[in-house]
Amino acid sequence: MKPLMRPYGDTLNDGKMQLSFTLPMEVGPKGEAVAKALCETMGVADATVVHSEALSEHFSFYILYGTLTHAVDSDAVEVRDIDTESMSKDDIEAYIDAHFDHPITFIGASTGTDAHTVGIDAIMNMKGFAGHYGLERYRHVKAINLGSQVDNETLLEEAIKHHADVILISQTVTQKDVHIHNLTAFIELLEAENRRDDFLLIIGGPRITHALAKELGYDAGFGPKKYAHDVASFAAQALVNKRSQSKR
Amino acid sequence: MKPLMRPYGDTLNDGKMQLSFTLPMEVGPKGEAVAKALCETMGVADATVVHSEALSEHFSFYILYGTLTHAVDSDAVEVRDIDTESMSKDDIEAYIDAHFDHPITFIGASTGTDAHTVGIDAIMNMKGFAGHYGLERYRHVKAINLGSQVDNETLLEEAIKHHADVILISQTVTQKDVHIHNLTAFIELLEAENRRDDFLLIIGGPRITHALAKELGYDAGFGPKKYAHDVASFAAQALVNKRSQSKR
Amino acid sequence: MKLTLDTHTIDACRRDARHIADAIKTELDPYSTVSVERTVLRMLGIDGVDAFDVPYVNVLVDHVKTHGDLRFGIAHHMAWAIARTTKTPQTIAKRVAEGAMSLGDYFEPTTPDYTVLTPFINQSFARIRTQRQHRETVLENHPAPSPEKYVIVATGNIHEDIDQALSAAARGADIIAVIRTTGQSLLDYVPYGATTEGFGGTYATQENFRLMREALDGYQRHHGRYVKLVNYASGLCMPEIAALGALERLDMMLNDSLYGIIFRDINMKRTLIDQAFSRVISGYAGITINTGEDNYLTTTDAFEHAHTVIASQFINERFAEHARMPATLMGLGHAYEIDPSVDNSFLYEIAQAQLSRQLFPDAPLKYMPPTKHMTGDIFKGTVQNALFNIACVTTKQQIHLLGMPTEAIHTPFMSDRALALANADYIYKAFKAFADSVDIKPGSLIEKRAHAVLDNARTLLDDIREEGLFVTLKKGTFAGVSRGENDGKGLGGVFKKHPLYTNPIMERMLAACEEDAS
Amino acid sequence: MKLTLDTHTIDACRRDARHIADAIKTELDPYSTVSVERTVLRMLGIDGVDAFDVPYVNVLVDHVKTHGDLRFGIAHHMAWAIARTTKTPQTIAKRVAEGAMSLGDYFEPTTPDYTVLTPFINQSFARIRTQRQHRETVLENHPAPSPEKYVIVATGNIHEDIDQALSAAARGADIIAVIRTTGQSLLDYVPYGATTEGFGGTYATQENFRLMREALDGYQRHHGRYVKLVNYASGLCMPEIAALGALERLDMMLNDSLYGIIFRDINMKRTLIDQAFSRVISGYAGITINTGEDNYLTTTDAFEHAHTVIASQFINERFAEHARMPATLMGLGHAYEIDPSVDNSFLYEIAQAQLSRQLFPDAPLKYMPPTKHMTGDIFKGTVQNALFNIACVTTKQQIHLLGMPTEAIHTPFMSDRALALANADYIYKAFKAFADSVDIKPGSLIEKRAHAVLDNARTLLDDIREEGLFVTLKKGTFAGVSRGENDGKGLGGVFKKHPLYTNPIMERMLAACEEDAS
Ligand code: B12
Ligand code: B12
Ligand SMILES: Cc1ncc(COP(=O)(O)O)c(C=O)c1O
Ligand SMILES: Cc1ncc(COP(=O)(O)O)c(C=O)c1O
Repeated sequence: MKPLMRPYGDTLNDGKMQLSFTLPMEVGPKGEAVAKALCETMGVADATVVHSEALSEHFSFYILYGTLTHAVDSDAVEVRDIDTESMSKDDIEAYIDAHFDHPITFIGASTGTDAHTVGIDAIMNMKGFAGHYGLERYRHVKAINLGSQVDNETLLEEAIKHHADVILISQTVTQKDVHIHNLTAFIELLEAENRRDDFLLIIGGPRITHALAKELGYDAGFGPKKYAHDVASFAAQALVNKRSQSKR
Repeated sequence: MKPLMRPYGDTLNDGKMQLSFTLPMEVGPKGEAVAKALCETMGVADATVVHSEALSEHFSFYILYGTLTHAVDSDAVEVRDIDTESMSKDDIEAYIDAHFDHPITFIGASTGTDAHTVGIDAIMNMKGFAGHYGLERYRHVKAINLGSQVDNETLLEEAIKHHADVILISQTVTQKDVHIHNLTAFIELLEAENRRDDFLLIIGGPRITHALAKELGYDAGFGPKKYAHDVASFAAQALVNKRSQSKR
Repeated sequence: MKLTLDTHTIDACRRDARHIADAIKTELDPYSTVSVERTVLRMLGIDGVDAFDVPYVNVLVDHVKTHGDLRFGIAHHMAWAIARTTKTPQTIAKRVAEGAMSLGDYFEPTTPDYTVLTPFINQSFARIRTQRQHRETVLENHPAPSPEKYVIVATGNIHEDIDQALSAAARGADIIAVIRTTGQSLLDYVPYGATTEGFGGTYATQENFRLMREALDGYQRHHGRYVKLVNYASGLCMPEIAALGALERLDMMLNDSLYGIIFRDINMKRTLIDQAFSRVISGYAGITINTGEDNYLTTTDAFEHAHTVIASQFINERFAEHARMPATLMGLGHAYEIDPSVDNSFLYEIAQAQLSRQLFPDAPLKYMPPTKHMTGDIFKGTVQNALFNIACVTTKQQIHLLGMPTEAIHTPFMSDRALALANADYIYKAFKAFADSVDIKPGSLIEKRAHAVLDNARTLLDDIREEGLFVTLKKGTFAGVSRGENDGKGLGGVFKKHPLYTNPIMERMLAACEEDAS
Repeated sequence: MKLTLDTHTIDACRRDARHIADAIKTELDPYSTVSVERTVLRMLGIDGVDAFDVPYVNVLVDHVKTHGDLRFGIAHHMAWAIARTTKTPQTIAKRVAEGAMSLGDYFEPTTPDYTVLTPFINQSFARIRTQRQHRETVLENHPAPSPEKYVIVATGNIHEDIDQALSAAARGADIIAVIRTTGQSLLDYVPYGATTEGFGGTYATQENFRLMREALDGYQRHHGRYVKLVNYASGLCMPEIAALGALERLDMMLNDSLYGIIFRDINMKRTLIDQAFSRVISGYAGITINTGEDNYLTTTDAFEHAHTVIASQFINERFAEHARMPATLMGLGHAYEIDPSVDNSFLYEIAQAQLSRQLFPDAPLKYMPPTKHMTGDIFKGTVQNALFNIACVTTKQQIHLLGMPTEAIHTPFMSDRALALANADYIYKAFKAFADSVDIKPGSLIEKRAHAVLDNARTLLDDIREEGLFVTLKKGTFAGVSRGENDGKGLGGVFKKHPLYTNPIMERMLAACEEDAS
């Protein structure tokens, strides 16, 4: 039997789900009808408008419950996640000790016009975040945090100057996909300078996923609830793999 | 230009919407991937899981935001709403005075095993609801409220006994579509007894819409925020129409 | 946090309530009901249904109506039959059902030797005692917190209910109530076996009780924490269900005749008699009862009718005392139901909740969430529930029925319950020492409101004492619903007892409670 | 509701703060900045951009750097040029931009006849006064409520912003803030015209100010209610934007050098000098400033760093006093940012909010919602915001920044704002008289916490007084961020004034403020 997955309310496979959205039209029976019609286009049957309200004369808000008629075969769904195992700080230090004869250098920044530093600091600074020490506190690791509002050119220059092994980029503001533009521009810059293979490239932020990172041409991406040890585990192992591949 | 409607977040036609549902599987990257895959089946692009949590070992909950790629032509969306105009109590009384030589008799009940009376009371009792007097207080109206837990057979008997013009049915419990079964059974009963055309049939309740009423073979349906005057307006006018049609 | 309350007024309320409830007791003590008799049979160990799915206990009582004399009580008939046939009650039931035997053949209009029942009664009592002890032992190791988070499951299918309950337990629920299907309260029998077909709730059957208890005990074995189970000793089978709950270790029972009278149109005499026995059983089994005053406020205006809740709580307290229940088992009900569009709604709610708290200091009050003014706006509903949760911890309520964001939409989905539990947990944490950090100002709106509600409750109780509870119910004082003494369902099941009538179960339980108390 | 606070400690804090801010003033008074000079030009009526979209005010100041002597001040140069050419400032600007004229040609190192500037200054001042009067008249007829509901718009497109703002107004918002695009604060010029391309906010331009003000005035004309408009007098163009806001009748300005220093890495001397002028302008225009202490708590732990907020508020108060601002224009910032997983978080928040309230009784405090601990769980977020709203009304804050359920997800959608407004309205209603109905118990956790925070603030202010604010900023005391005196952006724009330097705008405004005050 295929593990077909559908939403669940209180009876297996009942397909129940909740939706909410705004429509650029006056509130009223017409708006409700349009809201339900949109649900139909989505395969949401028997949609009920449980709440509607005017946001202004020209906009209205709807909350609906309905029954999703679609299902997905969960076996067929690909999970694009970091495949290296996450180690503890001690184990990572031991691993680096065993596999490297020099400390690993991480250089990091919150780039573009993004002034959010808490995310990159969480990964890099001594103190770390939520009880997980940051890279600065790791033995055999050199962590250089350039702070925020760093442009792509400066980041690359500094990375070259410090012989960085790993570049860490944080992006928090995502409105109008500004992070995508910014991250794409950095890859293009590296390629233009023929530097793509000199570094392990890791990105992170609240809306970053590993899948997105791979799509954009980065080596890994980390989102919320990921900490320094996750990043360091990946980086150390990926550097070893990279070395062994380039040797072949 | 066609008035194509799409959800709206902060830029016209951006298609932004919010969804939430439970999946019958463990929380984790796989669950998130399935949640996003379900969004794809719905035409919701770039779905982001903004929150996920375990509800138990075998169930997990997801909140997502995404971009609906579908749109609907709002001109093509049919609104099935009561088409008679809603009058005030005074106007209704005058209207009945002018068009009828006997008071209109309404008989109402909350039927089946449904014990909710507040809805039917809101329409029928003196006091009414939310500042709108109920039918009992209308001149030229006779209002008989049978209360709740009334079975279909009893309701029909009483309606015949009192020469009711209008039958009012309230249905509040809707789990597993119990209201649909119950309302369908009443229509079947009327047809079996050849009584369908003897009454105007009106239903109401929190999940009742006019569209649903028509589908089930009733003359009208009233949901939340509808009061006695809405019902009486419809009934009086519909009775006049019915009479003039049967005369022809 | 404390209100200054007039103790004279409080005493007067208690005096009135005593008078009101005692008058009902005196009036109804000469009567019994078919459901009381069926309960006696269940406590004699009779279980199962006949070929038409009619429970044996119904078969027997109906049988006695025609072939015996029910006025003497079912125990009387059974004692004679057992004495004469030396068969077990269960065998007798089966044989009667098969038409192979008639109790009329053994009936005598003289006092039988009731000791023939003792071994069977002992067995049931032992089981109930064991269940009670098990509960007490487990709770001693893992004491119940305060407040206790109470959520409902209501899928209509006991197996889905179990999934939902286990998820709720995993998310921290302390109490699970299995809501009953819409039609059940008017059934004059208890359905049998595991069921999967309810609307707005799941049938209350002994097997469903057992299955859910087993699932929750499984949770307890894994996680140490005891999760309480609730059902409804209400409707036409009130005492039978109390008995089944006692046998299957339910921990709480919704149990309030006034609810049945008002909201299910059950005859008042019938259900008051049934209630008296059901409370004795629950008291004996250490089961907390929950009363239904909250429902008055879901039906009428909560601000105007606040005092009817207090008056009814006093009456319910006295009814529970008749059953020798300790205050610690009296989960008197009230609710957070004032229209959110009213200015200062939160202050009035605090006044009411704190008033109930102080009037019944030892009772584990059952505090119901906003329901009536919940709408499809699940975000506003989330805030309504948060305020309710704050009122709950600020006034130190015990049984905390969690509000669902989707209250106005559907019986709870699994996720609704999780959101409700998270809401409550967050409030408990954020407001931990709040009740001990603020005082109600003398002369403030909160205090004034509490005084007004108490005064009105007293006036109402004076009136009820004057006119009698039956007249009050006719006047529609509670929930705006009027019910006549001889109206409603189930009156046919009430009968006058013969002078020789005995209910040995009730007697033994009351004796045991007296003993426990002394 | 009131806390008992030690007045000696409070006095000591004020003494320290005065010392700290006065020392900065003494140190920086000999300096001016390019942005201050550009602001002077704007107040002379210069507007517009050159062929490369460079604002004329930038062109002129850059021009003077090479062709004149900026140490004398731009007014000095303009006075000479006007006196000699009898052209208007705007014409001069245009001609310089076209390369058709050089201010160097008219420059003299002696005091010019500044009265040639008076007609132009008069025009700007009159416009600002008219704007101020208009605001005051409208608000007299429809006084602002308390608290005032403040929401942000941040689509990046001024036209979409207007749609969003009008919806917010329709749903009851009292104040609309247009958030700025991520890059703007580091631009050393003010962009020009209506803009549609920002990220996480919309460019602050004079035209955007005008468009939004016009839309909100339209709302006011239809509905009577005045909706206040907010932008950011911060970043490298701080005083220029203050001037534009004064001309276009903004009602509030985020304005806090400490924010720029810490969170935008702007050089501290640069922005403190800019701030001094910008506050004078805002004070003159009757514009309320909002300070940014709340941001310390979004970046570090709100429980541990609570006292840094209080200390900074005292310092900011003194900086505002330098500008002759009345307390009624000092929207000192603070926030509800304690981790919701902490026990008694609500009590600590109440302690902090009430402390700020009592320390600055006449200031319209700006109270920021939970942001840091908001997650994608929009239902939990709704509860977090409800608690914040309760804290706001319970401690009687004035400027109530509403929390968005989607704070952790995106800049607000139109519906998010509506939900936030409904949440606040409901709480205002439900808790209307709450603050007046309860008292904080002496010795309670709330009181103890307030005392501890105040004591710590005092110790910190003692230390800052000892070491100087620049050293404190280097130590990373605020928000855990360390900044050096000569680091950060914009230091190049700071210059030492010549003894003959004059800023006639600043002088006249200060004089007018003195007069108003007396
Ligand atoms: C704190 C905060 C600020 C502070 C930042 C202080 C500082 N020094 O960083 C201040 C107040 C300065 C600020 C300003 C602004 N903010 Co802000 N801010 C936030 C807030 C409240 C919390 C962010 C945070 O610190 N999270 C905690 C960290 C630890 O989480 P994190 O970043 O996700 O990091 C974790 C992972 O993602 C990962 N990670 C992150 N980076 C990296 C990098 C690598 C290499 C790796 C491996 C991992 C990794 O590891 C971390 C630990 O698990 C959020 C709202 C929210 N609750 O999320 C808004 C928010 C991020 N801000 C927002 C905006 C718009 C702004 C402004 C642009 C507003 C304005 N126009 O003025 C300005 C920024 C201007 C600019 N130039 O950037 C928006 C962004 C909207 C969007 N999606 O585009 C948010 C979501 C608020 C909102 N709803 O509008 N902000
Ligand atoms: C009050 C209430 C009760 C009271 C009812 C008291 C009474 N005398 O009616 C009590 C406490 C008794 C009760 C019991 C139960 N309830 Co109830 N109850 C509610 C509650 C809180 C409010 C309903 C209400 O009164 N609304 C106010 C009225 C005025 O609104 P309305 O019915 O929509 O009526 C308006 C319109 O719909 C229309 N209208 C209604 N009827 C008609 C008829 C006609 C002809 C016309 C023209 C118009 C019309 O006009 C009215 C005015 O605008 C709702 C939750 C909620 N907030 O909605 C749950 C709710 C309806 N109850 C529910 C349930 C499940 C039950 C029980 C079955 C639970 C149980 N198993 O014990 C029992 C009922 C048992 C039974 N046999 O029916 C569910 C139903 C779920 C579902 N969708 O299937 C709800 C939604 C709660 C929940 N989320 O679980 N309930
Ligand atoms: C006290 C009380 N009893 C009983 C019920 C409902 O149970 P039933 O109708 O199944 O008897 C309720 C419902 O809320 C109740 O509050
Ligand atoms: C006091 C203060 N100033 C300024 C800003 C941001 O403005 P900008 O970065 O556009 O200067 C903020 C943001 O929250 C603030 O709190």
